Amino acid sequence: MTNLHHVELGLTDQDVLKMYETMLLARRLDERMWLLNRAGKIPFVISCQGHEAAQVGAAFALDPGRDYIAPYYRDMGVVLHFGMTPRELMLSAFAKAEDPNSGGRQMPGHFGYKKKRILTGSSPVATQVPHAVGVALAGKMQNKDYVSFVTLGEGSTNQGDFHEGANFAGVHKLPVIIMVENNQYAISVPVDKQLGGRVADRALGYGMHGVSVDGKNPLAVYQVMKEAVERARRGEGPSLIEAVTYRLTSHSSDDDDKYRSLEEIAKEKANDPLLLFEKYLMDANVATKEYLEEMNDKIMEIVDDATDYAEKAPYAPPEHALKFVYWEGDE
Amino acid sequence: MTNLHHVELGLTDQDVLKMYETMLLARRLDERMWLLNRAGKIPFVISCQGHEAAQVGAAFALDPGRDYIAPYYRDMGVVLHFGMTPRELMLSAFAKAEDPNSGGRQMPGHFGYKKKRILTGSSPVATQVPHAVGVALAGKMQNKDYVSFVTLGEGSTNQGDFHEGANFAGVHKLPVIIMVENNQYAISVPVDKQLGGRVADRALGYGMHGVSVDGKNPLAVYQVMKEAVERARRGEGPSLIEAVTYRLTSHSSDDDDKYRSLEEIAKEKANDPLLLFEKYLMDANVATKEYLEEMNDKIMEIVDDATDYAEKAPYAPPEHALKFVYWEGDE
Amino acid sequence: MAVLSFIEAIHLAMKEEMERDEKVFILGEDVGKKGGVFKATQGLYEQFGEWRVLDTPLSESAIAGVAIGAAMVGMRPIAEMQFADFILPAVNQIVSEAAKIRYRSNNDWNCPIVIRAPYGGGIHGALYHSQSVEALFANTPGLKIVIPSNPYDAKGLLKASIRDEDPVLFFEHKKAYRLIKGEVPSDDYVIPIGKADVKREGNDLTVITYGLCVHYALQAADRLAEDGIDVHILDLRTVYPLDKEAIIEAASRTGKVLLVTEDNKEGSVMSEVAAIIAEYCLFELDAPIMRLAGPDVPAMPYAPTMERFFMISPEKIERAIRELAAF
Amino acid sequence: MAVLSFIEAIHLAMKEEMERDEKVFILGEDVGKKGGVFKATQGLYEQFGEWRVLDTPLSESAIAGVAIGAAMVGMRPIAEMQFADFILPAVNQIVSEAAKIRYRSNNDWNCPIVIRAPYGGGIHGALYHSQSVEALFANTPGLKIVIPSNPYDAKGLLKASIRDEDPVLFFEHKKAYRLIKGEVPSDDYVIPIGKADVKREGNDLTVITYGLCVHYALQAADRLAEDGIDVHILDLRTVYPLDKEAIIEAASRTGKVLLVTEDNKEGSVMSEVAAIIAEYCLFELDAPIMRLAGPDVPAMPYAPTMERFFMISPEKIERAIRELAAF
Ligand SMILES: Cc1ncc(C[n+]2csc(CCOP(=O)(O)OP(=O)(O)O)c2C)c(N)n1
Ligand SMILES: Cc1ncc(C[n+]2csc(CCOP(=O)(O)OP(=O)(O)O)c2C)c(N)n1
Ligand SMILES: [Mg+2]
Ligand SMILES: [Mg+2]
Repeated sequence: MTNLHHVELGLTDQDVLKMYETMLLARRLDERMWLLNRAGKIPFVISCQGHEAAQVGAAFALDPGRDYIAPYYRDMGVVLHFGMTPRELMLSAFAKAEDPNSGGRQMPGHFGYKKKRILTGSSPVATQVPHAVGVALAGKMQNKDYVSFVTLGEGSTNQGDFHEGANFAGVHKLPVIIMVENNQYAISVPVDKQLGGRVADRALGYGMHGVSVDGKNPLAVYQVMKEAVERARRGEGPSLIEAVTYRLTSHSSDDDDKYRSLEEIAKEKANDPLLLFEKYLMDANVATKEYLEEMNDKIMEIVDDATDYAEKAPYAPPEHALKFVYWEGDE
Repeated sequence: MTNLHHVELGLTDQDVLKMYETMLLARRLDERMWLLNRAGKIPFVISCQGHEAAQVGAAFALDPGRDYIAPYYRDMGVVLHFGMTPRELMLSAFAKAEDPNSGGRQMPGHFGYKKKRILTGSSPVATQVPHAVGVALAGKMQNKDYVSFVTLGEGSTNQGDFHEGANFAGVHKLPVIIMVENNQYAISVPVDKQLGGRVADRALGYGMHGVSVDGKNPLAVYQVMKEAVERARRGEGPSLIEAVTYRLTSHSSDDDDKYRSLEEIAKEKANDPLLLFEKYLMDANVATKEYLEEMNDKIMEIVDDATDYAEKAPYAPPEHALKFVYWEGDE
Repeated sequence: MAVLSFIEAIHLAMKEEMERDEKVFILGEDVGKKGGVFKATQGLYEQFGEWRVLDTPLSESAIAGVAIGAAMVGMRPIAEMQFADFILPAVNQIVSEAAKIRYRSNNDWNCPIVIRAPYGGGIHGALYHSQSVEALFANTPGLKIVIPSNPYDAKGLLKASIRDEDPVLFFEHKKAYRLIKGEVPSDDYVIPIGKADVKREGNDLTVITYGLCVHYALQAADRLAEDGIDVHILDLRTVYPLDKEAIIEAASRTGKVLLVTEDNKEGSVMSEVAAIIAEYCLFELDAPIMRLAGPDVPAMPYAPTMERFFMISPEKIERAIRELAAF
Repeated sequence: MAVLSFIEAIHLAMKEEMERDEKVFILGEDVGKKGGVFKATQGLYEQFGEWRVLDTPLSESAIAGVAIGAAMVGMRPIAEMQFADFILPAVNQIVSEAAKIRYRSNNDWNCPIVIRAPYGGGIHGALYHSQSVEALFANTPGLKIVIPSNPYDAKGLLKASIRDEDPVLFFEHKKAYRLIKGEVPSDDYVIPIGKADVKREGNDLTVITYGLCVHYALQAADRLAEDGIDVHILDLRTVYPLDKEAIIEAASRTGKVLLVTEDNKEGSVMSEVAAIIAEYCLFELDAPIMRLAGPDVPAMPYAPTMERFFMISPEKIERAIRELAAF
């Protein structure tokens, strides 16, 4: 970790404990999903592990009651901060009817929750970038002061939609923040075979602010996000943030991960953002080891409860597949 | 014009006279097409006027017997240098069967000529960028030393295909040169409403060389192109060249051009690249006014001949519309 | 009642809707200061300002995608694609996103956008300014595809599209823009999406078609009436999802059916119309289902000889009707 | 003769073609070091090196567009789209470019590319890893669309596609990859594109289908044979352009036709098949043309209840055949 201190960033001890708690909750939920997958209980997992610091650090700079988010599939940390509950996430993992994201229609990681200002997402990558820009445009047209926040992976910045959306935001100086979670791989393809240049350097061509930040440090991400949010609210236009981190699991439960060396992964595990932040909290005398262990125990209870609840919940009936193709009247 | 001198660039007097001649030929052909359009003889014109210096300066740095080009609709100067004849261009304007670009199937400006290494082009903008990259990839895979040259307008750099193609070239360090003919407008939309940033600045995000150059000066364009060609042939990868100029006509024969002020156009006409280069040639004692007038007279004869020839040539028969959907056997 | 051209009716519908609801806005290439390359939005930039008639960068996927984002948070965007041919870079946004937003979110989000685009040929537009692209989208549940045939319908259907809670593709035949004129009331009427319309009652033979071809079919029918052939004409108006009942009724009425589209024949909207008839009223038929369509070549060439060869015309329709009538 | 799985046959075809012709190369996401997310290209990176089995950036439009450029100058690219659903960002390159290159250049240029993509559902892929996208392209003259149903055909058709002088979309049902096994000769055979194939001879009723549904239809036919219902099965193999003669012959043979596709019903490839029958052999029919297809909802949901509701199965085919047989 750098020598950033949370108090200098205007964060209280409570704030950073909350950050850590959300990161840990995301991690434990994710780990549970892997267990459920390996036990044959859920068909698919796509993971946030290694991204929690970037996600929670960024989300903390936003206002969940005001701002909109267009998260991508790894963003469990972001949506938890925006109010999605562990039960809701587990309902999605089990594809149950009560899942607020899609009623069990989409794979886990395809977030969406209107009440919580989480745009609905799909699988084709980067399509959410223009959506977030459109949300920002609507805000600017109506003189609203919300910010629109969108994330994607570094490989996904090679899609046309990233370019077209970012440029649109740049031309019209819209209050959009694009955060790229650069975890060094797009499935098996390393970043040097994905991008000719560096992610943050793409900002220049769109006339927007661009910055690369240590994505393993939630405080560093929070700092640049906070500045980006302030610029956006002041009408100074969009920002591109590259949060550099590492993917600690395989790409998904379908990926054998044979394209990376075990040494590389082991080395990166030593820099697990959760461990780093835990150490920071203890070094800064914000929490003791015992306190954090207690927190973990409570979180495990929440994860157990969410798992039980979701496992027992019913699927949508077969014919529900026919519903909601078009408007069917106001509810 | 800057203080560039052609001899310092390794160009002979003959070379720059040839450059001027090609620019003038393009201009005169283009002007004739406008007359034909206004007389109701051809349905459509899209113009090179104002772009000739960029086009011919760039093409001069290439080897027509070796390199491939993927021109866009304004590139009459480029294809003339690559060997398309005035008759062939007029055949295309009149949509006659003998048109080598498309046999009268496509609008003028949709170039293509396999024998002359001119890739076939379409109307949707920027799709040619990945094609040129593919040509370069094929060259690299087969250890050929050709360069692949592709052009487009500045508005068209906002298409996803520009981004995806440029990045692909950057990742694999392919011998592609992308030249953007920035004429300040995409139909009615001025460049500051098109691009958040500057064209040349987009190069950085693709890890490629980027430069902005005076597109009204063929020597300046030749200089940066020559360097780009050398880099490409040395295996040092792609370049992005922004040639800054101005569109001297309306967008096309269908455009009323009411979105620009007459003052602005008048001011730019004083900087017509042809006039500037004419002045350069005389100042540098390469040619006298009389010599250039004679050249113009000869060109007018060529234009007349091309017009007559094309006007008299037959259309393809109606049923020819059914031919060449798929392979029909080797010829 | 004023007589308006097709494009004036389109213009009027947008103007009225923008006056009625300030959430309605237009975005696209050259729609602002220039008023659109066909002048559909002329004057609206001056009336409503640059934010409600927004000139966008040359990026169709962003035009669609930004419209989708704005629609999700309550706006009513009308996105213009300069030519239908140039909707293709936006296919992913339209098919993967707009069409699936309600369904994938289990009715939580929706996406009320209209995408307008001029389609069709016969105007020396060559391969890339002449295409009919509706079939490409006409297998996408979640989308609606509207193609009006006259100014009256154009106004009413465009208003309905703008007020629709789901994404609508709205294709306008560019040759119809100034060619077709008709009476258009100045009041605020809407025509329901999803309903076909009988444009001519007849008893001998049924023509089912849409767009500019309706106009041509009416011309052909007038000539044939002189020879005692009485043609029934159904205008689909919405080509996806199709109005099954109206198709079955129109086909059953005469037992002889000619389907007409300017699109390439194989895999066109008319294939589905034929399939519906073959599924629901096969035994009402007295003749094979005939299709008159563009040839299966990539698109309309520029040269007038080949362009005419491709295009549908009243004469071609007349000839096909005579052939079918003689069956 | 070796018994191979469907995906092994695909793999073998590519390997043999790459050995035969050094102009053949593969490009796509994760095709190199990883060997593809379904392992279709496993081992080829090691055998042929990274330039001939090229891991590309995550950009489908560039994958298609770069392949097109390389093909124009003589290479034989095989582009892999990781899932058929993700071909949509490349639609403009495929429809506006690849399909029109020969035609627009009046036969001067051509574009011999193959685009492979796994399609179809039943594997808990949810909305965006389950779609059938062939209908979207099946109105595009200049393209060919091949969908094999078994390992033998897969090898022969993929080889033919790679050698074809024009662009071919090659869709492989991802559930078939490991489910369907069959004998595959090790010699260098090709199966002609554009020809449908009778997979079972029968006299009572005709099923026309393609892809995984052929396998299901064969299973249904076996069960029905026990009850004395003798089913004729035509495998389209190429779904665009269609093999009209084979369709007419198969439909005429029994007079009762069931068309089966996993795609949404309205506007599917089966609509065109129905239209062909209704146009060319209407009076040979003894029953309406029946279509069994996915429901007209955006795509297959993830939850097993709703996924099963959407998917075609041998049971559903059996039920439909019984119903039609009883007509
Ligand atoms: C348009 C599209 N193409 C391909 C895929 C398949 N796919 C899913 S995730 C992924 C890699 C994404 O990499 P990156 O953007 O770096 O994000 P990460 O998963 O590393 O967080 C791919 C290729 C997809 N979802 N969408
Ligand atoms: C994908 C696509 N969208 C729209 C158009 C219509 N169109 C033709 S040229 C043009 C403007 C191009 O501007 P620019 O790229 O700056 O090139 P210029 O014409 O100024 O040289 C537009 C919008 C098109 N040809 N292709
Ligand atoms: Mg990544
Ligand atoms: Mg321009």
